[in-house]
Amino acid sequence: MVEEIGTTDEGDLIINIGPQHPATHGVLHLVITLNGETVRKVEPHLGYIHRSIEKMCESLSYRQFIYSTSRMDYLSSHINNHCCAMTVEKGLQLEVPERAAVIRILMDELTRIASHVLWWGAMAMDIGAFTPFFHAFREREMINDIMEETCGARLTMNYMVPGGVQFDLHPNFHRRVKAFVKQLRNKLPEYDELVTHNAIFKSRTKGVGILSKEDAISYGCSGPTARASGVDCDIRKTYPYEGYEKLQFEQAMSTDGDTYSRYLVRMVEMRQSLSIIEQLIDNIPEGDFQAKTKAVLKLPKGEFYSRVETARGEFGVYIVSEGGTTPYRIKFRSPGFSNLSALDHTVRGQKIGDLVAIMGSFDLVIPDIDR
Amino acid sequence: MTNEEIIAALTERKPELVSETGGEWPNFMVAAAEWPGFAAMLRESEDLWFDYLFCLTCVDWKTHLTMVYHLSSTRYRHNIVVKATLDRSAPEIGTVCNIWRTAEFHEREVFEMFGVHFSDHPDLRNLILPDDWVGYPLRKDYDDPVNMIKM
Amino acid sequence: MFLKDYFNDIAQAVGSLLSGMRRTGYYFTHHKEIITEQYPDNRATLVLPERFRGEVVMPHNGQNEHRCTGCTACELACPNGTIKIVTKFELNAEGKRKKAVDAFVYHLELCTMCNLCIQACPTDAIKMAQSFEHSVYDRSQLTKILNKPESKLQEGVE
Amino acid sequence: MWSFSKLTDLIHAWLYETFSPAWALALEMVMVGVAAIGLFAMLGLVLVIMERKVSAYMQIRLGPNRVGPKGMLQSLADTLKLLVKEGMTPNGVDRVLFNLAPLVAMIAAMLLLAPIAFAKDFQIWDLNIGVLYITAISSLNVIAILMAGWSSNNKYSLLGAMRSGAQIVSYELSAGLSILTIVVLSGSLQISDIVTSQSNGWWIFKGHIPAIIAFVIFLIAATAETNRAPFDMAEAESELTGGFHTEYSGMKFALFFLAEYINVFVVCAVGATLFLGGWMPLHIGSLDWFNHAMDYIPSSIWFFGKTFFLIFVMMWFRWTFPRLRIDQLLTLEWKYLLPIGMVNILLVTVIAILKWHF
Repeated sequence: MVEEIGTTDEGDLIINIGPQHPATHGVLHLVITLNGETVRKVEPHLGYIHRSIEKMCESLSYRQFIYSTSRMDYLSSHINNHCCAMTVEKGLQLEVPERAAVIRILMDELTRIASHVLWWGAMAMDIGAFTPFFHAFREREMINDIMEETCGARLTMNYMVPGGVQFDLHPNFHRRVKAFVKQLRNKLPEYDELVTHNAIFKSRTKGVGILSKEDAISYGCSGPTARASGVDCDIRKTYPYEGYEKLQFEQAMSTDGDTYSRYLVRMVEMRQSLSIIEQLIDNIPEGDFQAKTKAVLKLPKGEFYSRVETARGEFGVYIVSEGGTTPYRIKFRSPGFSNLSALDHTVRGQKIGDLVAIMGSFDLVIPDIDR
Repeated sequence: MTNEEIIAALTERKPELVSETGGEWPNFMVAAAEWPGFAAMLRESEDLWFDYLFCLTCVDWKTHLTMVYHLSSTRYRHNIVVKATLDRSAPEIGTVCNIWRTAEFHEREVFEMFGVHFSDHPDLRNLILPDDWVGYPLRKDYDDPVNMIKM
Repeated sequence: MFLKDYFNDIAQAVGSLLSGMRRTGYYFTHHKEIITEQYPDNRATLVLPERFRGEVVMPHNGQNEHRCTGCTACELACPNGTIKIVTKFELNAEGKRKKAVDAFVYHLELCTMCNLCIQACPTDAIKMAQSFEHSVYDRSQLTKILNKPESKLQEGVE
Repeated sequence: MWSFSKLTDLIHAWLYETFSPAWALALEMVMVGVAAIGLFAMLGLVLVIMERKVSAYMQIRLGPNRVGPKGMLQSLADTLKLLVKEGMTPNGVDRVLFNLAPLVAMIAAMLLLAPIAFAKDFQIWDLNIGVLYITAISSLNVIAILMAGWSSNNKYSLLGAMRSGAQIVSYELSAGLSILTIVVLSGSLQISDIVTSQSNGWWIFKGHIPAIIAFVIFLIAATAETNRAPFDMAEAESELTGGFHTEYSGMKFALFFLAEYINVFVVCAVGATLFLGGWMPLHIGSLDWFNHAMDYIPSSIWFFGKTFFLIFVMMWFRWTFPRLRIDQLLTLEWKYLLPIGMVNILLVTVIAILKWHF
């Protein structure tokens, strides 16, 4: 039940933040209990954008269901698609050509940067600075253009298919990615000037919304949210997939667990992703971009699970197959859902302005939570 | 620990445990009544230390429901899958949200989508669906009255 | 000591704020950096990449012929039921009854541009167009019939 | 040198010749009122388009560019839109207070114009306690905000209004203290006296470092008093959606909006008058040829130039900085600005007594 709008017995104010609210970046509905400016309790009400993709996928074939996962975490749609394709390949015991694997990693990392860049702008906007948002879109636009050229769409690409990728890279891809890497490397210090080193931003985020390591694990947090608390949970490192084990990169970590360290972890991650791209862009192996597959895919009876690291954390696909052409049951383990469950614990006792900052630092994408 | 070692360590503690292999990770079937105690053991044992519940879901097999718990250890990096079979007409299992707090939300989701009742859950009500929703959408016999594609 | 920290704090804070202001001041004075695309005005010069997926179209050649045999592979491949193919039977040159496409119904309002139909098509009869301005006042206008009236199957396409 | 005083004297003399003194005074008041409202409307339009353009260029975009040449008529179009919108009063609000609040905000902003010297000898009312009058009237603004927040019967509005109350009341101290430094230096509360005291150099140059510190504090406090980012606690749209004006729409919202910009103009005008010499051209000591050259620029241009420079700086703040949290806002005031301001005024007093200033 949504509480009667009013006050609690102790005289605390109950406020509905959302489903339409500038701070929620979507249709998240939070019922918060306020004592003055201090937040006593946060209770999320979900489902405003629930489409039951899991049920839909039960009637879609193994080729068809991948596109729908782009609509979950729309900011890391490539990575979601990647995970689905990987699960199907695991079931089919299909070997992905080397070229396809490299293309996949390149696309994943570009998506991760696009997502983090957008998050950076949105986080600054949550805290009240508008200008970074537009600066962030400048760089994100370059990635979108690259995606548009190679994949044919800007946001929901559906580029990954079981066995590889849909098309080969566009001839311009190499040049454009190089230009983008150069541009972002130049602009990252500007980002720092505008936001990271800003005294107001620091005072708003340092020591705010501390999530301890134990709590982060217990709440099932993943991705930068958990890594800021000192949990080494980068799936790319801990359970490497698709050749990430061959690459040189660091797991962005921090131990403070506050909003500022969650911010810093993502900033470091952008630089790490850039270095991954730089390692791969000149070494894309020649060969097929797609393995030969049958027209109709049938997974053997059994259960298949694969996990990837999206921009928000650990994304998992759990397929239960009965041997048919469609999955019997499919479950998407979305990072946002678990991260959101830690929100209440993190926010209690903080100010209402901190709630917005903490939500921003969790980087919640609502369709990812609702599915 | 490798999969075999996990199976050995667990069957040593609970000889009646049914294990399945063949998948990527070891699978164990537990009785629904034993699950909270078993879960606490998995979480607390120093050599197992399954502190990370990364996936909690349910599968409707038309004759029965199966709860599926994917567990992982952030210390040892090993994973297991634990399953519990539930009666379809009155599914009930103990909650594990006092062991892994992420289970609170996941169990609420399973509650509304499959109708599984989690005893001792602190706040078992609809999370995603509206409060007055009738039916359990992810069960196989649920028919959506408004189906865009069929229309 | 306390006073020194106090003033150090202030100096550092002011310094960081000033560097931020220098950055915005730079962009304020450098109008070359502006990235606004004046969309409806630049329509004529707007070039979309050839792979961009805007809608499904069926190319016809000069003799009003298309390549669609009505095999329904695309209909089966579509995850959303976007495509409905209505077939009819035609007599071909040898007088045999042959299946042919009567209406290729395409529901743009249901389409997610996933490209699966294009990949499924064995005769390359359909492709993705780069048009993206699809807004109309009535939803029914989004349901399109892709084969032109009186169009025929191109010779030699099986 | 030509000045507005000739024009005003002419009108004044003509009125008193033609009408009886009572009628002449009444007519003068009407003229002043019309002029003030006209100035208001103009300022609103100019400042809104200025803000939008400044923010656009800082955010690497073009800003409004469709209505009129380079989009300069955009704010006129917006005003027209707001005028024809329905003046909605939601159910459940306190109707009287709800409708009164925008008017109070507007009137408080209007009253502030009285003692400001727009050009040489061009002032509505040169009262002898001009500075005190401005500090007193500018606190009225908070009443309008509290009224709006309370009467809206909306929790966001209430929170915004309460924040604004705490904020304006505390920042008035700092603003007052920094204004006081100039009063101490010039020895007068009258605006015209303060301006003429800067005929050999502006106070920001003559008053050594304490005057500069006072100026910076004044700028911060003024930004806070007008509820502008980074101190826009009362609105804080990412937290409180719209703050105290969440429930307002149409012309009532426009009045709040306009009052905010007029307040910005007034505090910047006060800052320009006190620290940057008001309409007084840039004079350097007894460097006569330079001073004469400067005198050729009309005094009204000097005044508006300085004021708009300060407004630009405030916009620069707004589009660069994140927002402070409410407790940090108060910390900044009580732990930093107020102690510094108090020490500063002590220094200024010493300087003034020992005549160390130029």
